[in-house]
Amino acid sequence: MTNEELIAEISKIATEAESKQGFQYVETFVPFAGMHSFMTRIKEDSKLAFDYLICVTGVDHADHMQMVYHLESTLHKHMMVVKVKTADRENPALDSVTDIWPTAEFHEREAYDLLGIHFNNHPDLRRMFLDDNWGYPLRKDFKDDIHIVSR
Amino acid sequence: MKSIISYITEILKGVWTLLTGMKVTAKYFFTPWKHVTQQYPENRLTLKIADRFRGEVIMPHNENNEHKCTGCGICEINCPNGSIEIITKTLMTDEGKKKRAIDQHIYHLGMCTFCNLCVKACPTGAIVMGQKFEHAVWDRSKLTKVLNQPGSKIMEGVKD
Amino acid sequence: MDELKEVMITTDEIRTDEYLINMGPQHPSTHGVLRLLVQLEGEIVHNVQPHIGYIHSGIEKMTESLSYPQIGHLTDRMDYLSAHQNNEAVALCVENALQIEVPDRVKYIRTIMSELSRLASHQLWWCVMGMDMGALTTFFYGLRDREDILDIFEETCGARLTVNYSIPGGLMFDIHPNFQRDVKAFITKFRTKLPEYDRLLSGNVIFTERTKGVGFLSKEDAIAYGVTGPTARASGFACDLRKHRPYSAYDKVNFNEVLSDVGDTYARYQVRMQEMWESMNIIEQLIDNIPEGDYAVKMKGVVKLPEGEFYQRVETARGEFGVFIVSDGKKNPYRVKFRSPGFSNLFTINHIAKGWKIADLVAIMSTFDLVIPDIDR
Amino acid sequence: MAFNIYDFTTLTKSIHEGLSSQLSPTATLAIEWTIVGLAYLLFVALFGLFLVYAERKVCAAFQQRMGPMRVGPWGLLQTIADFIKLLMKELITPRDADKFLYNLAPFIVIIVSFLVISVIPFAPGLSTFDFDIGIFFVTAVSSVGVIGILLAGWSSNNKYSLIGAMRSGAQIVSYELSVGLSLITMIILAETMQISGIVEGQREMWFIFKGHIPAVIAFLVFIIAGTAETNRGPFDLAEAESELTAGFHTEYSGIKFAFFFLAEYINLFIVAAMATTVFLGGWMPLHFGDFEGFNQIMDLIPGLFWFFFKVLGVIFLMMWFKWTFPRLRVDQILNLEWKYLLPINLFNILLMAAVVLFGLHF
Repeated sequence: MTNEELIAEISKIATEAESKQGFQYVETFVPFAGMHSFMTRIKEDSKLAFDYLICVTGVDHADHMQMVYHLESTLHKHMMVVKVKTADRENPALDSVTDIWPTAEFHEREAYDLLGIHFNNHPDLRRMFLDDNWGYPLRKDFKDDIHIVSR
Repeated sequence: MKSIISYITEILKGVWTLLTGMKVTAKYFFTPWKHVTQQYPENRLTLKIADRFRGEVIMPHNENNEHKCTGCGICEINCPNGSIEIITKTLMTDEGKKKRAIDQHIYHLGMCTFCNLCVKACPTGAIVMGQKFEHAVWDRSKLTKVLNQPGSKIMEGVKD
Repeated sequence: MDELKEVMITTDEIRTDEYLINMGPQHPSTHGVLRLLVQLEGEIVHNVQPHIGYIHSGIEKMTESLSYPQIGHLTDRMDYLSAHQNNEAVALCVENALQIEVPDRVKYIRTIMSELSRLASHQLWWCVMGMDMGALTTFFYGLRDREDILDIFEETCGARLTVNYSIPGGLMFDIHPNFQRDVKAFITKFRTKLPEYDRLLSGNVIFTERTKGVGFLSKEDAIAYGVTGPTARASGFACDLRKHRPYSAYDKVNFNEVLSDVGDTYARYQVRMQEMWESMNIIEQLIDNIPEGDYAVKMKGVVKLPEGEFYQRVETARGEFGVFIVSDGKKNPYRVKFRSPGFSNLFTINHIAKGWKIADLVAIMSTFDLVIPDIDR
Repeated sequence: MAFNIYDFTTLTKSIHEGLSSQLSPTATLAIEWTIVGLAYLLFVALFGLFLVYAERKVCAAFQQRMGPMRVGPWGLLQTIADFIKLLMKELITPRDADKFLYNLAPFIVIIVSFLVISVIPFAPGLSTFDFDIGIFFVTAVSSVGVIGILLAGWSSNNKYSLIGAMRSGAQIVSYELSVGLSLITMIILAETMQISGIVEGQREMWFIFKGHIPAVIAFLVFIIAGTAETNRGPFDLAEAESELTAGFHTEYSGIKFAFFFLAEYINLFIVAAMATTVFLGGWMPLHFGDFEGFNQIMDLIPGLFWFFFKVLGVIFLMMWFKWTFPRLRVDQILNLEWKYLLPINLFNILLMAAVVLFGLHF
């Protein structure tokens, strides 16, 4: 499926999502409220069938947090990127997609650990690398004068 | 009866695979002179180090104690972990112009990751990678080195 | 497969108390500082919880204050056995973002180097696999052959492990004049040594008994858990990016994607052994045909990526490695995420090892071919 | 006092007569006991050190390495240096360990090994005990060693140790059976359980040749089961370093660890010595039926050399196993015993009985 067809197909099953052709892949922006049902639909739709979650990345933009999901369909071999913005930057929260792709459990734990993004309905949301009383180091306003020396 | 035959063939096959493995190790046991061990400090003289091996950053000087470093500081910018510090001084040329020159090219070997980016970036080719690899010292401060030799000058005709 | 599953011992009749064991952070078979919290009943594993972060080095945070060429040399230190592939991923991502087309020579050399490091990585994996199973001799035979590859690396890249050879825009150096001769000599030699590996370990009845029918991973689970690399291909998940999304010179070579649909420990073992043969095929196809040309494109002194988000996937020895760069147009990236294969692979351990014995847990772990800095990053 | 390298009976007899002519019988006995005890201690210590060195060199050769090369010429003093290091190391006792049992365990293991050595005939006249139930004594006493290992694992208060000890218990108790049965096979042929009698019966021909097929099967079973008994080679589940770090001796350090280490090598020697005595003719030289000249040349080599030559050969075979094969899993090790070795052994006893009954042996 070409990227144009993919965009058309996505808009068919989800009207709330806005898709555009990004630099490499189709990029779809989804409002955080409907993200879980959107993700379920794109996985279960037989034409899209995004069954393989490659990578989950949290990005700290100055006024909000953004989660970026790289998805691939092992059947049709097409890829897309789903982006979800959180409403709040200080206490961001999103729905967990662990029940759709089990691998998300650990990628989300990592995002929670490093960026402090809370995932609703996550089965085991604990810190992964760091102590409980550490800050969230990948946030742009994270300060650590002892461990981080910058020139 | 069939099961007994399969039982016995199973055993014999298993033993055969074990014997094949033992043959491999035996081959090496009875050719002990083909060992791969290198006895390191003894073989130092015959040790071959590749020409490109990145052991440390050095600044070659010619016989007149001259180097090619202009003190431009590009290596310092390119170093990912701050192992290089450039201290410059201002010299007066014969025509009475002010000219920047290297005072001390400080190199922290202990922080270096040997990525070769400084050598690649150097516009005059003043620093290169040396092949020395025995850097163990008892005192960490000895790992901080000054690359330009005392009293050295810049070579004629090297400009930044 | 169902018949084999019946071998799994169920102890519903005899129950003892469960107890917890910490395998690691210092344990011979976790291959680094990984801690597995294992819940056991007698010898049978009931639950495995991996605890990671003992050597988390914050590379993703560090990259935010480094320039793009400097990021590459940090990726050497993540999955140190696939150092070249990691370098290549960063280089490809930056080149892709800048829309730079590198010369064919660079592509060929990168492919050869990737395959050489895949061979070296699989050799080390074989050593350690044997050692985990108790056959200590394999360790030395594998290291002996790996030494040749490391010597080739040393000659051309200037380093044996942390090569930093692929940089954005091309290569650090041109290949050494002896490179082609040495690689060909190595391939000829290793083609005679690899059957020896099979005779010593793969065929051994003790080894096959211990691995066949142990630790199943189905294709569906492999996809759902995001398992990649040889581990997933042993379950029938065709995920070889060299084949499906070719980069560098992989579209110019002819090779098979090694697949198995059994999904047990022995299949994972065999897939890696076969991949060594395929890697040698790829190298042989390329080594004589390296085109003439420049070994690097002239890049600006300060590399600035356009604003945007860039993702690059490559196939390392352990699976799919991804680099995700968010750029805001400055010389430092805004955010870099490394999708490491080991991270996703590790967390299936609970799913796979449940119900098997401790000895099987060790065998399953070693077929995952974990490199801990790759997981911790 | 004539010293005969072929027969030590004169030597021992002259010592005994010399002592009893000077001292009372009790004192004689006490002094003789001391001499014998010291001789065994010295032998075990030196031979243990030698075996450790040999194992290192042998495994190095299998692995294309050189082995220890630094301490002394060709690393000859390496094991001695290691032993001194072990002597000087701190003895650590875990806080919650059962102190008494924890300290007792290494002694049980090493004492058992000493007890078994006492019945082994090294050369004519060089053996301490010669019961009429010698073989029975060996199998009985050697199975006590497992108690030491179980105690070590239990009392260390470490889960790894406990798993190791339990594995070792299951393993050794099962393999006792095969060791015993394969020896019984040979007893049928030897028609005696007295060890000196068994050796004497092999003057013309070693039992492994005399009993041909059943004897060879019994020998192979004995070597496999013996390797398992010593917790070595492919059967080192109790230690299983990649699974249990060090198994039952995880918590032991210094000289207590050295006891376990030494006991392992003495057990290796015991298994090899038993195989030599029962199957390979003990200290008897190699004889081939009617080749008089050949037999006479063989007779020139002293019995002590023959004994150690054969023992080292068997030990090499066991080292070869260890450095080639991967380790078995715990259920497979029991499968091997109960599904393969035991039936083969029982069948083999019948075969041997038939062979002896119908006089089919050589």
